[in-house]
Amino acid sequence: MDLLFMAIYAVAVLGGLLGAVTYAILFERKVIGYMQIRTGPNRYGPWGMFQTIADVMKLLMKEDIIPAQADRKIFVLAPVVAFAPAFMVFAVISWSENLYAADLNIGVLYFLGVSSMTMLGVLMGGWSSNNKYSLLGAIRGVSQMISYELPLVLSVLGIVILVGSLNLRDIVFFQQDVGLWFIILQFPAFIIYMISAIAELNRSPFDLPEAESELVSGYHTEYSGFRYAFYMLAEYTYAIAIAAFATTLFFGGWLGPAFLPGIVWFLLKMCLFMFVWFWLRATLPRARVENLMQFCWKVLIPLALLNIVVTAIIKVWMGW
Amino acid sequence: MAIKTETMTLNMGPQHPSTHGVFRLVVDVDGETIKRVEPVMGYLHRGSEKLAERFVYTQFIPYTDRLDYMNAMTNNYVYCAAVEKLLEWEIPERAEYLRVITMELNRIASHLVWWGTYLLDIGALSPFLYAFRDRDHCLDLLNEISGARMTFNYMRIGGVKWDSPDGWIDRVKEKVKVLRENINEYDTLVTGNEIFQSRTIGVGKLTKEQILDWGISGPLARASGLKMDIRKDEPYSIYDRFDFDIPTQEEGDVYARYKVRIAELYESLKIIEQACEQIPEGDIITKKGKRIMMIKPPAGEAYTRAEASKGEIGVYAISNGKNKPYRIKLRRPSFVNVAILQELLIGKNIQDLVAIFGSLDIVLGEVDA
Amino acid sequence: MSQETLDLIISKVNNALDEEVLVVKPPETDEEAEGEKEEKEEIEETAKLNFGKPMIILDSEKWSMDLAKMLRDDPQLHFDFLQCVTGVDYDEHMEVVYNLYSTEKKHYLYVKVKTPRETPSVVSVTPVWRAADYMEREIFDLLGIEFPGHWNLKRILLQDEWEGHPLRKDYITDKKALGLD
Amino acid sequence: MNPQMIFFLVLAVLAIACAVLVLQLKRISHRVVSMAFCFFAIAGLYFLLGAEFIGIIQIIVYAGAVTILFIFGMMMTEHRNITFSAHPRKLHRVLSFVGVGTLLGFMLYGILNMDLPQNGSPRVYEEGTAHEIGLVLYGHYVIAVIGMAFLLTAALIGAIVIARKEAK
Repeated sequence: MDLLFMAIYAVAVLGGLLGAVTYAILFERKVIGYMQIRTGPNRYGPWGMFQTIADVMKLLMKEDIIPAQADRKIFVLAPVVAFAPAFMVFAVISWSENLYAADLNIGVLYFLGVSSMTMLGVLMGGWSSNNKYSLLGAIRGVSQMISYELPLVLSVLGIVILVGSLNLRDIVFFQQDVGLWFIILQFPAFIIYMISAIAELNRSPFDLPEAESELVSGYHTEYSGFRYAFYMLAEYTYAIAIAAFATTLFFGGWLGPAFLPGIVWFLLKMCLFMFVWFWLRATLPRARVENLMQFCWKVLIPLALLNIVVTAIIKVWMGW
Repeated sequence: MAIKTETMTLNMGPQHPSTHGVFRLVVDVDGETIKRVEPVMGYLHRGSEKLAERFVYTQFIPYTDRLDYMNAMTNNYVYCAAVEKLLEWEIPERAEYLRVITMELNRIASHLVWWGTYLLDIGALSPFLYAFRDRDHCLDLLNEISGARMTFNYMRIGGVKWDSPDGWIDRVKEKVKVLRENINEYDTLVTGNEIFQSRTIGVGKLTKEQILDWGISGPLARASGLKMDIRKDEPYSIYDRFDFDIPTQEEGDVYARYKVRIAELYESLKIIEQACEQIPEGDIITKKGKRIMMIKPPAGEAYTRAEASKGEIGVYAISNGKNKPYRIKLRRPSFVNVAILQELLIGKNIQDLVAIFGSLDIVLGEVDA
Repeated sequence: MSQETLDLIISKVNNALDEEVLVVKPPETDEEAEGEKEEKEEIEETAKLNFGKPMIILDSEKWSMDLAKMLRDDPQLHFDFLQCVTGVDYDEHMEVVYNLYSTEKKHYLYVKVKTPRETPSVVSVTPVWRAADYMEREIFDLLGIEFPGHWNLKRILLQDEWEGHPLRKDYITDKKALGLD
Repeated sequence: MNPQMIFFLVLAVLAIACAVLVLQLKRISHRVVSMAFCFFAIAGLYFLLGAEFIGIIQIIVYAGAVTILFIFGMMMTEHRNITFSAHPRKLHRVLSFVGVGTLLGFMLYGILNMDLPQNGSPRVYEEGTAHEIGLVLYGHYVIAVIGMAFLLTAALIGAIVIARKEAK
């Protein structure tokens, strides 16, 4: 019975995600469009509502091209490997007080561990394409993701110390009990998290792995059709996952005034995160590679460590 | 023990988003560090100089438009000026003013395109659209007076083709105000941006010696502290009547080039404003200039140059007394400026390659002629 | 002022070459104008003012890297900026024209180097002015003038397999090959 | 056959198959990928056993770090010229067999001597959860942990120093 329920839940989440990704892309295009004194897509459906659906249809119907010199097996496998972990992490996300899949005791660790696997997909895709731009994009992508994994994890540790649990639901309940969201209690951690999340997602201004002006399209240069769609799907799914994770950790998850159900609050907060990313993309130029790494190792990690130390001291001192 | 690493050869272009046209850079990279660069060009070669020898003098004017299509007015001008020099003609006052106004408007359009595409190159998406909005202000004005938005074919030997339409000068004045406001806004938004500065400051430095050695001109030279501007050094047309500065920077890096170009936008606006105030009534073309087939410069040769948005554009015109030029040599600034790439890029990384390449502001129509 | 520069250049160049290579044409008399061709060539003007700017005409044997270096390094001349290199095909000979400019002294110079049409060859000035790099390659490409001393003399605008040099006056455009016919 | 059994079989077969493929595949890149899958399968087995923490660590450290490290090494260096000779020398072969045999023997001995839970009476294992491991590491083994930390820091600094020298 459990298994059946899990299967149904997984399918439901997958369906929801597909829709969410479709509209996240539309949302992004609209947001950036208005920020760039243009209207964005407006042809298919009212307010361009069906634009991304049409785009996805187009991608699915395109010819499936595998470069002759590519490493076929890995080339085919890579988008799936990129997508799977991005989807797997949703197992521990708790959409509302009652709606969740797994009440995992080590939810935080699970999320961070599994999500770090997306880079395997990136690397496989970039390497198997047998294209130099893809390879450079993959190398950049992975070195960036590995580096920013650290501040991402370290920034979360402060919360873990305060809550004393790795369970994502416990973290929300803690925020409910205290009456304060962690964005206030752990503001430095929040900033570090936001920055490293952007880098993890390869979004602007840290979108070096897919910097179109130098690497054409980075690791998925050679991909087209539904494989490309898969990569896009993975990218946006991961973005949604990171937003959901951030909502849980820093914005009190489903908490909010009672006039809206918890899940609506949760989704609204996620949208806010997504909006911030799109906003940054429309605003900032791309950072330098060296600066990116230096910023990570010389600024973010020490700051995150400092945050952990201070939090630990406060925890012991205040006797929470 | 050194680990044996592979260098790989990267063919950037001829279809690559940031080569701004059909240009190819064969780059040997070790990791991301560039070891060797070889620019490959000619994909857009039309044989302009050969074509020039087949046409009557006036017929070649539209071909100059296609050189640097971002800044076609100056190309028009310099070719006409070269022939006028051989002919030793006097140009009517009003025509000179119209030439200056259109050239400067075109310079603004060209610099704005550079501004937008350059920021696009280094990853900022939005400035591109804003730059094109303002470029359109300029192009609309030029369209009104010349009938074309990019390849104007506006200048004639001995003057200009059309007089300004009614109220055009006033509209120019209005737009100058709008442009100044907008450019100011962009300046404050982008110039101080920390990421932008980290991408540009100290990147792609050119020393004065390198500039002179490689014959580089225009904003690139001025960004390296050389106060070189043909409008001041050897005032052509009526540039000696206007009060404007030559912005220079000492650093010679990409950021300095950026600042020089932004400052030049303001100076161009200043020139346009003054020209609009001073413009007299009168003829727009000399009487002789209207008889197109009869233009027969006496045998002789002359090098004429002008300050295009990319640098020194020159025409070496040789006449043998017939109604077709014997030889037209086009000194295209992009073609000369791009040569520095093979020296400048060594030891930089791919990301800097884009930043430096973009900062040279080359147009492939001009490189390949 | 230009006349002074011209005189200066003439004396400097003649000094450097140790012979009277550059001569200003004496005021023309009717006799000379009607004189025979050979005579005329002897006193052919090799230094003049062209639209107010000094112009010197040299043979390719006389034109050398040392001379170019002298033009650049001499404190009084100081031609540090090579504006333009032009190749011209006159039917009887070929010419390479160097337009020089001094950013400091603000004066100009045309250097015309004549070279025979059968074996056109002019010493490369790339070691003196790197600016000549691409421009000489272009001339090599379009006119077929050799530049001994150039580090990378190969076709630049046309593809490597191209036959002939389009800017030569006797070049026949193969319309069929170009798809124009 | 309860679901757990099915999962176990699937994961076990996957793990073994991938391990064999690591040795059998021709291309080094394929080997690395199948190695990653092997690690995944093993992590899945940990999950199945209720040792979630260890499972996650398996993913982070092995599937994440180690595999990526392998791929990086492979990408950065000239790997195309390296070939595995098809016919290893005889001594080589014998020695390998002896080595593997010994290892297998030890493992079998250990497994047979382990105090395994009896069928039908599932014992809840407290070992392997984050809490337990934390207590053990920072209680009983704290000196060893600190020692390791120092060692790793020294190694990290050493690596940076060496890398810097080479860059020069």
